[in-house]
Amino acid sequence: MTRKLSFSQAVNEAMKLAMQRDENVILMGEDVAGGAAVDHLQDDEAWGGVMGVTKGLVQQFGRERVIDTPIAEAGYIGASVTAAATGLRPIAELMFNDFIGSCLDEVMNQAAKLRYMFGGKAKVPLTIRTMHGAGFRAAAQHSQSLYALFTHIPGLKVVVPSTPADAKGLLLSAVFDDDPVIFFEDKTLYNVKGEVEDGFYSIPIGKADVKRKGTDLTIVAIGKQVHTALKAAEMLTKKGIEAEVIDPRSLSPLDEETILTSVAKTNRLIVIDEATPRCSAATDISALVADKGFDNLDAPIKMITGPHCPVPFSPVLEDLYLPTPEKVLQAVAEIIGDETIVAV
Amino acid sequence: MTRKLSFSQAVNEAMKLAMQRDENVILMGEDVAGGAAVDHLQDDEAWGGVMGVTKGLVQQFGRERVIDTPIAEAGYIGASVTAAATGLRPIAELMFNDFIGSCLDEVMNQAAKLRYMFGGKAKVPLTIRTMHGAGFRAAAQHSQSLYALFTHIPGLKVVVPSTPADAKGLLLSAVFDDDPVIFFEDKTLYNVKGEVEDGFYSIPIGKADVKRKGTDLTIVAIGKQVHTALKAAEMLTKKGIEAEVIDPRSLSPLDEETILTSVAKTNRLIVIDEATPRCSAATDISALVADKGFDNLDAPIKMITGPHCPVPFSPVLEDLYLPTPEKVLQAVAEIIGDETIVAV
Amino acid sequence: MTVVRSELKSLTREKAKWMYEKMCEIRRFEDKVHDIFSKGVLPGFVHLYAGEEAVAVGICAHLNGKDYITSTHRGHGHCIAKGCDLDGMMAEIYGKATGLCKGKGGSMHIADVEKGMLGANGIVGGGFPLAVGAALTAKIKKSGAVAVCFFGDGANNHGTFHEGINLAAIWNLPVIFVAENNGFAEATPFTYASSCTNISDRAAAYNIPGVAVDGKDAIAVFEAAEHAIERARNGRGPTLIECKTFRNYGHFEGDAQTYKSSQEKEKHLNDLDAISRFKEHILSMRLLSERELNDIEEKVEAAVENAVEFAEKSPYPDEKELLTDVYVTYQ
Amino acid sequence: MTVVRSELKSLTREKAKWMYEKMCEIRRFEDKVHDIFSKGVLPGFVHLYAGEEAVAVGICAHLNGKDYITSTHRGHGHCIAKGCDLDGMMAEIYGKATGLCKGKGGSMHIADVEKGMLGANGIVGGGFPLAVGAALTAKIKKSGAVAVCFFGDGANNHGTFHEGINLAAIWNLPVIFVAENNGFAEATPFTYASSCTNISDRAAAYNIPGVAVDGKDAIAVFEAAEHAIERARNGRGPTLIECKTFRNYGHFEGDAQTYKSSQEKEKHLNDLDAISRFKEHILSMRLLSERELNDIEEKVEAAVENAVEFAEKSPYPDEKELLTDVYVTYQ
Ligand SMILES: Cc1ncc(C[n+]2csc(CCOP(=O)(O)OP(=O)(O)O)c2C)c(N)n1
Ligand SMILES: Cc1ncc(C[n+]2csc(CCOP(=O)(O)OP(=O)(O)O)c2C)c(N)n1
Ligand SMILES: [Mg+2]
Ligand SMILES: [Mg+2]
Repeated sequence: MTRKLSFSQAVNEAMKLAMQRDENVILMGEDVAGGAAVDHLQDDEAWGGVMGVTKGLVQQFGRERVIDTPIAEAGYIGASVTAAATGLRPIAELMFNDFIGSCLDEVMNQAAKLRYMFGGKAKVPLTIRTMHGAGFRAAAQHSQSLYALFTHIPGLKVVVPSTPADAKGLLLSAVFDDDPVIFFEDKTLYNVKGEVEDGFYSIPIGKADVKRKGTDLTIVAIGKQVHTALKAAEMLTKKGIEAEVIDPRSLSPLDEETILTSVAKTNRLIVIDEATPRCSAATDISALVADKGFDNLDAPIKMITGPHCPVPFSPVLEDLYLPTPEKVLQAVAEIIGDETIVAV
Repeated sequence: MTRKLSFSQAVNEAMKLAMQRDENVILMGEDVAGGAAVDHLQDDEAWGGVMGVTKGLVQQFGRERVIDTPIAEAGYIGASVTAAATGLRPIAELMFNDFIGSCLDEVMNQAAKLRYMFGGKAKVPLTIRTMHGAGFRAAAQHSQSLYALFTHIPGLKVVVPSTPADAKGLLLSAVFDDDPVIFFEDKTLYNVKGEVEDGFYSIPIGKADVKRKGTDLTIVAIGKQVHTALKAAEMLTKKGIEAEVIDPRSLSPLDEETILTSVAKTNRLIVIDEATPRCSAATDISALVADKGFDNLDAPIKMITGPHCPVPFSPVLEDLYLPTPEKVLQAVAEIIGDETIVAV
Repeated sequence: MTVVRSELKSLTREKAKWMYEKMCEIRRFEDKVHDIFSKGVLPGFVHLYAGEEAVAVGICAHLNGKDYITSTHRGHGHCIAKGCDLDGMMAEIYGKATGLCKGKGGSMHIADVEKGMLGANGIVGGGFPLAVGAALTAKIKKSGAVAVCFFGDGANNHGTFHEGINLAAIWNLPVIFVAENNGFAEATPFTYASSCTNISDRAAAYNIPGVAVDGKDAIAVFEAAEHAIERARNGRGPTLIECKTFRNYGHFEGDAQTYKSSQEKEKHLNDLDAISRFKEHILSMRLLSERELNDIEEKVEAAVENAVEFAEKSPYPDEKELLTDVYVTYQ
Repeated sequence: MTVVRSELKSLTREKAKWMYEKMCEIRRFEDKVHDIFSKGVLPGFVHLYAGEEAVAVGICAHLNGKDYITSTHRGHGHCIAKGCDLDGMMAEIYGKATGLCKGKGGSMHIADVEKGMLGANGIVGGGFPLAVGAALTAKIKKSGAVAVCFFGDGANNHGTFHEGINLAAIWNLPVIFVAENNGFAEATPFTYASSCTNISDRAAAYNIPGVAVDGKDAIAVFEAAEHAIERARNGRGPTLIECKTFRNYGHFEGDAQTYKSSQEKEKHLNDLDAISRFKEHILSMRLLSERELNDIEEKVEAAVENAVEFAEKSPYPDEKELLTDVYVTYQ
């Protein structure tokens, strides 16, 4: 049975189910419960995360398993690495992905590499949930989309869901995956609703989803930008252009096959990625196709990304920062060679 | 006049010249002098860096300007950011680029973004010198080439020189640049010698160098891999194939024009980058050409990179990890469609 | 009530006036931002400093234009105490082109480097190394300046606290580390997250002086700062001052503050209020008259109204601003 | 010479034997690696533990197979004391397929998770959070295990020291933080880089016990560890033990050690040598006989020779190993 849930509720439900299923699953992070050791506070009044995403979990699982941490990302993210390697299955929340600056070592040099450096004699079943994305007027240090950094690092898996249903199924996969997974949640998607199956289900990490079928053009879009792609696709239909929209859902591993198969059919590729453009997921997908899909390409590969600048605070500037359906149409016009598309 | 200098001597000379020219230039890092506050130690016996690259500088400029730091990368790299913003022109050494895990915040969220967040009212004339590269048997946490991470971050400039002469000229540009520059030094290049002009000269950041002219194929190679490219090019000559070898020298900004002009002539591109393959400088350059150079391309763009795994310790495995001229020839064979090339 | 410290010669009439004015400016400014925010006009996250005025003001009363401060996500109070322009601040919070950062930084990144205000900071603990760097410049250039690092009780558990203070200590730098211990980091109590009893106790780990003061008593802060800053200026190195304080509003706007008890809130908003206490104090010391204080209040009221008007009337940044200021020369 | 502590009941004959054997193994192993390295046979960086044996052995004497340790770049001694196989260790240092990590980790990453040895670590300060994580598992699973975090004087200024110890303290975790203060981080003296007088003084910042002991006196370390580990096992939280020690070799192989005075080196290699002192001690306590100790020495000598032979004869890893072990299932 499905119900309409917000992205945030879907993520919450996944954590609840994971914690019910396996007592080794614990949750830790800043204010994931909230109000630790405050006598008068009832658990149902506790924050449950800065955005309320973990609300209710402390009530159900107690403070032994839903653990508030000090503002010490290197400390608790690092601790979650060995907690995982010694028998727990932690979900560690890094409130904003921008805070990776305080704990990159623990993620890049410890979590990602332990297994390899130890010759396969360790596993790190750790999930790091983290918020990303622009559009929240949260300025340069709270608006980045840093999944490219993590995708660059072997040993990590990187998941960027775009819908509540995907978020739930992918998070359940992540938690029960035996490798470290970085799970990205776009803060501007939290209130977006969608149909979500109840009960426990999982969506394999590494499997893209074709969010819309089409024949004339492939659009690969990441996270929230899947919705930009779908809007652009709707607009293009009016011009008789059918775009296929692919949501890779995970960047590492990347479902190369689904992308290459689509481009083999459509012969055109646009990638939408709101992150900054250099050494990005956009260039990664583009380069994949420029190599393995080259013979099927009829046009330059266009990337619609954020610009090479920090995310500005001012709403007027931030709105310019993000990809839009109009920018997609502009790119389509260029590769189809039909300027009238822009006016759709 | 030119003399033969090692890469390490060239870097040392650049620092010396910079410090002579401007008293605001200071150098800080772990053991950059060595033996701080050890009474019996003569300055000429001091380490001068873990690889001896900063040797002699403390003798000449004193411990007020050549400052040993504790093992506190966030602390001293962070301090170098505001030291720069308040009137000095620091060169901060991050011993191995792998240690960025301990100070990414200071680089990504502070150094790179101050100017933008402050509406242009700050400048950060900071140079961070750091060692990178595999082949030293230094294993997973001391062998990475992480320039892609920095290139992804707007506000930073990223320089990766391949020869002593370039290293000197680019480092002098970096130090006198008013933006934060991350300057990469491949530890396996330190003893490699080349002709270096004496005296003060600078090479502009953002200008690629065509290290070899050719007509049949463009190879863009990064850092030490320029030498792999040149070796491959020599081997290809015997087969009548003339490769053009481009050394971008800086990844941010990237000299797009030189690359695109070359591909317009050769119609084929190979990128060599020893870093891991995903969201890398290799994909970045590839994606650039798959967009803006697409119409000139006659073949898939091939990337020769390290594999998607940490750098292994064992010499036999590490040798397999790195790009080689043979791997380049294999790629050329594929895009030229002539298998005999591999046997060159 | 605070005991009158008659020996406090440095608290001159002018100083007292300045302090009262700045405290009122902060309070009025923050109350105003709170109101406007609740109307849904302001974008983004806003963390208000109201309640903690005595800290920023008691410290900055000893600073001059060449001195530096580093701030936090809760930075408006530090900005005002360091002399930032109210109009430019308010415009910044609105995201307007006339903002101190042209609207690009917002509440969490207000800065005025010219005035030695090295920026609010969205990264908890971000300020420690930055204060050290500014002090390093001061030392190397022998400018006589000091650097003040304001930080929260939450930041005191971040690694940069340790690295920054240790650096300042071994290099004997003119830094004053000012803990604003308001008891909570978001919804997490200091007593849960910190293994120390007082933040100032941690100073011993670096062989530097550590003092704890009532951070809602502007005069106590002023006095502690005087010693510490003098010490730093005389080349005797860093000090850690812990100011026990309380924020009047939630962590950010929209926080229901269920983690605070109502008695606690009550007490701090009334009896312990920093501004009333300072006022009583200077009246009882006969430093300023009731009349003078009223004048200040009115002036401040007008200045804040003005700032709002200025901000509201200001234009948004031009589109091209998206791509400027990334580099000194944008490439 | 060390005073005989007759009350030390836990130092049984078996324990003393084990300790002497492990100390000799470490010394012999490291001296051997030094020799081989100087012939240019070994790849990479090697940081030798010789001289510091009393620390690893004095601490690990109280650990069992379920307990955890985290180590450093100078990790051979910790590995041996935690029961890692000499053959597998030596093969690892050679980069051979039979190494504890199949040759993929090397000297800086030797690990044996099964034995609770969570890895040497190329990142200074990397171990603090890792020890906390293992202790968290122990606490949540109520396994009764403790975690020991070995770290150097250099690491004590890294931010992870602060974050890790604070976490262990507030969560009351069974972690023993063991500082190996050998006076230098590479070529930088402890006294320059650290603002504290003793690393153990920093324990007060976390409201945990801190003790400093002569780290070249195995019995002193043994005793301090006994209290701390018992405390941790009984749910009474972390302790910081500082062991003042000295490394016999340079920071890494090839270091001329100009920063050390010759008297200092002399003294440590002779009078203060940890193994001779321990030997004298147990002889004077009549715990073991000269004969028994000789037997141990011979056994150790043979075991190390054997390890070298094993390593040299072992094959290098297969090419396909480059791409295995990246993920549980490689994609
Ligand atoms: C590195 C980092 N971690 C987490 C956060 C999220 N965050 C913002 S403010 C805050 C609480 C800060 O508490 P404190 O230092 O006591 O300052 P206060 O808000 O009480 O003034 C947290 C956790 C952040 N901005 N940066
Ligand atoms: C984060 C980090 N910074 C710097 C280094 C380089 N480095 C390796 S060992 C070392 C000195 C460590 O000193 P200490 O902690 O005292 O340990 P010791 O070598 O004396 O055993 C340094 C600076 C590193 N490996 N990791
Ligand atoms: Mg607080
Ligand atoms: Mg040491």
